[in-house]
Amino acid sequence: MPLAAWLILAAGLFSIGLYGVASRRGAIGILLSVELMANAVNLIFIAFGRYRGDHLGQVFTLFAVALTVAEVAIGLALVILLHRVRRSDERVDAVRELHG
Amino acid sequence: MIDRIAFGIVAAALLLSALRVVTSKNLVHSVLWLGVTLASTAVAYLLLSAPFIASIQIMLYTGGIITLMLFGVMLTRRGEDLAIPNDTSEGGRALVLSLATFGLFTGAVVMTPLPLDAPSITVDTAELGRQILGPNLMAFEVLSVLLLAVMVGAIVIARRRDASVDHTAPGLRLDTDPSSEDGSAS
Amino acid sequence: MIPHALAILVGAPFVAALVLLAVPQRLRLVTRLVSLAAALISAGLSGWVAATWDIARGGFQLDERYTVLPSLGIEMHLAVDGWGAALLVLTGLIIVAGVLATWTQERRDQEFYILLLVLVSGVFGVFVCQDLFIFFLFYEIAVLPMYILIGIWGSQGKVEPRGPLKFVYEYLDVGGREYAAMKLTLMLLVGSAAILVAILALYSEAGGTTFDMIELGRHHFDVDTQKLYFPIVWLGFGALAGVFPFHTWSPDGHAAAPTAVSMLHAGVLMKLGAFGIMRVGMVLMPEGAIAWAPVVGGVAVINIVYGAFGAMSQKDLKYIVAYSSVSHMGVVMLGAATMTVDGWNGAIFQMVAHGVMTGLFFALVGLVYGKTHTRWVPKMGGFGRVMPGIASFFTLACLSSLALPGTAGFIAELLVFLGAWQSGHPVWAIAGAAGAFVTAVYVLRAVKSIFWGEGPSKEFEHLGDANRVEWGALVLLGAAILVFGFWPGPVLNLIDATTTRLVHDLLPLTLALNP
Amino acid sequence: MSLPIELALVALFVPAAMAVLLALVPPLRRTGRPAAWLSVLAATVSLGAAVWLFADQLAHPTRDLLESVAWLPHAGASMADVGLRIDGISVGMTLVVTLVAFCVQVFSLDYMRSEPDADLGRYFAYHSFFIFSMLMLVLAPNLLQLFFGWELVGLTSYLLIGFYFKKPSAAKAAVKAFWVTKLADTGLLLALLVLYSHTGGFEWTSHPGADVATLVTLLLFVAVVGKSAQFPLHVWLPDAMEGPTPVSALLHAATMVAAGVYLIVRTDPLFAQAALTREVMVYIGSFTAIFAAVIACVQTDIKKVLAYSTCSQLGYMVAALGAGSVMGGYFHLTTHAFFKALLFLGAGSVIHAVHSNEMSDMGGLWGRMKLTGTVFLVGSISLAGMPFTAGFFSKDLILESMLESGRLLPWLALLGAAFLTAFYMGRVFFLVFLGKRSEKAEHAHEGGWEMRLPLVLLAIPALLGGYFGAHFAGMWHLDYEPEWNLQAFAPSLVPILGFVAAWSMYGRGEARPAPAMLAPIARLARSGALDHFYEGVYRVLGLKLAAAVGFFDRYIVDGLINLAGYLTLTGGQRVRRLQSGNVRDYVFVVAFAIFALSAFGMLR
Repeated sequence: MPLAAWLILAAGLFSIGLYGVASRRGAIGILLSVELMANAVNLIFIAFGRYRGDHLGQVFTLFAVALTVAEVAIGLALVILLHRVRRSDERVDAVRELHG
Repeated sequence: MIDRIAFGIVAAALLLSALRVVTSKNLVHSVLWLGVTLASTAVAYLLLSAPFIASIQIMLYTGGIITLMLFGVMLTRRGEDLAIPNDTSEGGRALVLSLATFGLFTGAVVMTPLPLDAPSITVDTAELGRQILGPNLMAFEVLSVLLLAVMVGAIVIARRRDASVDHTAPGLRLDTDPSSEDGSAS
Repeated sequence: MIPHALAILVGAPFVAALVLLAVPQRLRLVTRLVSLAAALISAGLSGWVAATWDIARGGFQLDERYTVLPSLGIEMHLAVDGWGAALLVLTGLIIVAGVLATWTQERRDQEFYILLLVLVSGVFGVFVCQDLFIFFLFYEIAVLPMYILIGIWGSQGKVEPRGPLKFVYEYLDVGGREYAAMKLTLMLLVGSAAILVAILALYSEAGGTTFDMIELGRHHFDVDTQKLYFPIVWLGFGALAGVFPFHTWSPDGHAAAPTAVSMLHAGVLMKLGAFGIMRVGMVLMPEGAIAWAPVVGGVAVINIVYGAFGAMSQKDLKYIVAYSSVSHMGVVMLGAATMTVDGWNGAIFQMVAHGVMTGLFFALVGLVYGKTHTRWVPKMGGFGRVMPGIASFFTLACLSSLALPGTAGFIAELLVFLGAWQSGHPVWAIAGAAGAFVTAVYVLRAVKSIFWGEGPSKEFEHLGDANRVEWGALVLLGAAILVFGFWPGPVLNLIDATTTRLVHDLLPLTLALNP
Repeated sequence: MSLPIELALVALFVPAAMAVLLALVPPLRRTGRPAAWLSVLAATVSLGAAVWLFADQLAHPTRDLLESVAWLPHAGASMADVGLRIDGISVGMTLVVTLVAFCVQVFSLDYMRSEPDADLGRYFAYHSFFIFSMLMLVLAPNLLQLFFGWELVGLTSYLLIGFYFKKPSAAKAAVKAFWVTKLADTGLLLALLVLYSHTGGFEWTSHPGADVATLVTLLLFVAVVGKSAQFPLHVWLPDAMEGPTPVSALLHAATMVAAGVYLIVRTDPLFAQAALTREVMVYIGSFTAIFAAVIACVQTDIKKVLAYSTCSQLGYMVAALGAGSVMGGYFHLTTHAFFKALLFLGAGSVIHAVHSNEMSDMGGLWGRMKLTGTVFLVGSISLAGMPFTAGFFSKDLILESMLESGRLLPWLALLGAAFLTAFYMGRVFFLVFLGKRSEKAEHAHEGGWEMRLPLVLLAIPALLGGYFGAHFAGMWHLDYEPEWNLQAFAPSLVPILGFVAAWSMYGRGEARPAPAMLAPIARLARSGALDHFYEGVYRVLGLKLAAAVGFFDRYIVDGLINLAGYLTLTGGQRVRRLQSGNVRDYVFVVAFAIFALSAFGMLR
């Protein structure tokens, strides 16, 4: 089983996630897509680690998973806040306060 | 041969479910498809001889995150029905970007000489534990502090405030009456 | 011997500014007295430095060193040469006169004095600091407060939008004080950026071990390097010295600035630019300077004549004086470009002479404006009857401006033109003399239409002369003009001692380049 | 320090100290008459010192003292000294200056009586300052100090012409005088530059070579043309009559305008090396002499007649110096100082009496003002060069030297000018003192003793000064021996003819129109063609050019700078639109940038 196969699989997953991030309008939708991308990265870690023959990739992944969880927590908190102040419309492209 | 077949199945499951995540019109469906994706990833980890990570993946992601996500979805909806809209826009632009990135990565992978076969290793979870608590202890501890900070931060951000306190979050305009949303957030 | 004299000299205004932060707003007299005390301490020390500076010994004297950043070779090295001593005296005179002339300033006076004192600290610093890095730092300290000073205390004008770029003028509100402040600051900062580049280049060219100007002066920079960086230094400092065509901040800026700020800015700050060109440009990069001298001198001549005609075209009193500064700074630059003893003596002396003269001018213009609330010359007339003292001093300043013997301006212009003729550019001298004549035309016309003739009109009939404190400023500067004019020796000896040595070092280079 | 130096210092600095005192102590200045008396006292001291100095010099005619101190540093040494040069020439001029100044100050005591106190104090402060600056010029040991005094007397001239600064015409005349002389002084400044560059000093005794000497002297002569009101820069002098009449007598007749001539006398060693310059001087001088004399014939303002007469006489001196007769130029300078000051003071006495400058307002004053009439007549005949008066000797010398130098045309011009001089002076005398009294002249009377004393004092040298020419010549190291033969008297017929002509036309004191042949000149003089020309130059070269520069600076040079600012600001406005505020756009841009950079890195 060549490493390239795993990497291309991860690349596909990442690209799909990227598509989601760029096309979704709702905050939760974007969050889901980000999860896909993080997942692709984790997969790459594991794959590389496997082909190196040690545990370092898994260690990294473990940390990355923990970080992703943290990110999701913060992201969801933001979504809830956004939802509260914008009254149930948490689509991010409606938020234009940073408009120049 | 058998692992190639296994890889094909996992890969197909992963990609299809991921596609559904980003294309599904219903948010709840998206979340559920994400669950499928994450579970498939766990299978992929197993194929890569990482059973511990696979179990973590199942527990944290497919258990934790999906639950969290659904919580989030439900919290922000009144819950009259489960068909929560999850629309997309500017898909063309996103598609181009996505395909370009995919092309880039694939190109990079193809152009790089990579090992064709994995070395045979023994699965040793205890070694993983030693790695984490040995050479990488520092990172582990920093991570724990980070998690604590995240926990506090998430609570602070999502906390419901008193009506007397200004509800305006920095940078966000408050165009509703804060008292009217009390019921919805509890 | 006063220990740490130079540090006290530079630091006194800054400390006074800090003290003022603690003085309650309503104690207006205390605010003024603290400012005046700081000004007097610095001015007194300046006088002491000039008096004790040993002409026979020459070189740099009163060395003081304070460690700042040894790893980069940055050290606060204070020392004073003849040029510095002469310019310290000028700065001392101007700041004392400036504080006196704004004695009646009412609006947010405390902040005003704080900024003024900080600015003066920077000016003193530039003249005594021999470390290029700290030199630049002081330079910036001197330049930046100007933005706030003009933006808050400035006076408003209006320029009629005309010409092909009319829409630009309407868009920018040209003539307003915010416009003036912004323009001045931006143009000077662009200049500063160029200077910084050149300073860092010199630093690294010399091995990157020291910023000390005296040490750098011993390093012989590669001729091509000099030719590359000299024009950068020239234009960078030139922006502040009002070198054509980067002079246009001066009329707007000086017209908008409040009295003491105009006095300091035209009187001393513009000199920092010329001083920088000579000190950093010509002394450190003599071959580059010699190579570029024809350009520098030619532009200086343009400055002289163009500034004079510019002044002639104006009807706004402050603009007249501001353009005359542009013209007179041309004389300084012309002197510098000659690279001769007389030319450099004249250039530094012109800095002093013009500083005192323009300080007096702006003080007077401020007084007239304070009484009449107009700067529009055609509205004035016959003021000699109601303000004879102001009229006399204005005439005196005008005479110095047109280089009448007996005033400081004459000595300076004579030396500069002598230098120009000796350096083999008689055309410069002739054009310069023609510029002096045009100056005579416009200043006498101004005197005539403001102070002479029938009038004053009903509106201005009740106006009075200067009050006692203001008299102090006027007499101080007026006396300086006459003393420097009749008896230039003491000041000129200081300048000459330094110039002679520098030009002596320069001579072989000049001969090598122009056999 | 020797006695002559001390005397010169006293003559120089006592008036200077008085000027400073009056300038610095306004309460004293505003007292008026006490201040005036103090100033007169200073002038008296100065005059006393000058007389003593002169007597001392007569006793040691060959003495030539130089005392100086370092003034302007250059490379550790002094490039120019300031000091006193005491020789026959400077001592003689010192006496002339202090004597006339003293007379004029005393005269002013009465003449300016009606001025407000503060203005009176100012007037006398200027006068004291004038003595100082003029003596600075006269006693200067080098050209730089001479230039110093030269400009200071120009300044006093400006201040005194503009003494009645509230009067627009006076203000205008003062400014005009300053502009014109300042323009010419640029020549002197350039001469200093050339001289210094070639000789390393400002000495007029140096020998820089014929070409340089010609250049230097030509430049010097430009300054002389301005200061001594030679054609074509004489236009300021008639206007300068706006000043008080005693000022005209002192500055614009006797001393300051003669400074130009004095400059040439002083720097004769340089001029002697420059034949070309002398040639120019001959023609400019003789042309001015006749030209100004013609205009003087058609003036109706008594002071204007005298002003043009001054131009004309200065032309004589310049022409004489051009012909190489230093004695002629300098001698005429001294005698002219006396009789012209006398004439102006006489005119002042008349003006004081009738309160008008116009000769039509005068007439028949002989009966009322016998003293003034007498001294005016003395001045007139001396100016005209009638035999045995002071003017006769000096003018005769000039004519003779011009003839000797073989320049016939200038000689004829000077002779014609001599005729016209007698004619216009006769005209003035007859119109003012003879004929029918006008209404204004009815109540005329002599002034106080302060006015009469100077008139008498000046009449003596005006009448008799010529007899001492030989003495002075010795002092000045010049040759002069009056020739008492027929040939010498031949030219003296000319002024007599002039008086006769004037008598025939104006003998009855009637203000008849100018002779027909002079009519076009009169028209020309009144039209002020030269003034119009200068004004045109000023408008085009000055105001128009200035306006063009002003426009160019404001809207082109500054326009470009403003345009840069404008483009930055509007550019910012445009670029701002890129900041949509939509997070997804940012994500897209960031992702795309990462993609682009990676692709670039890979493909490179």
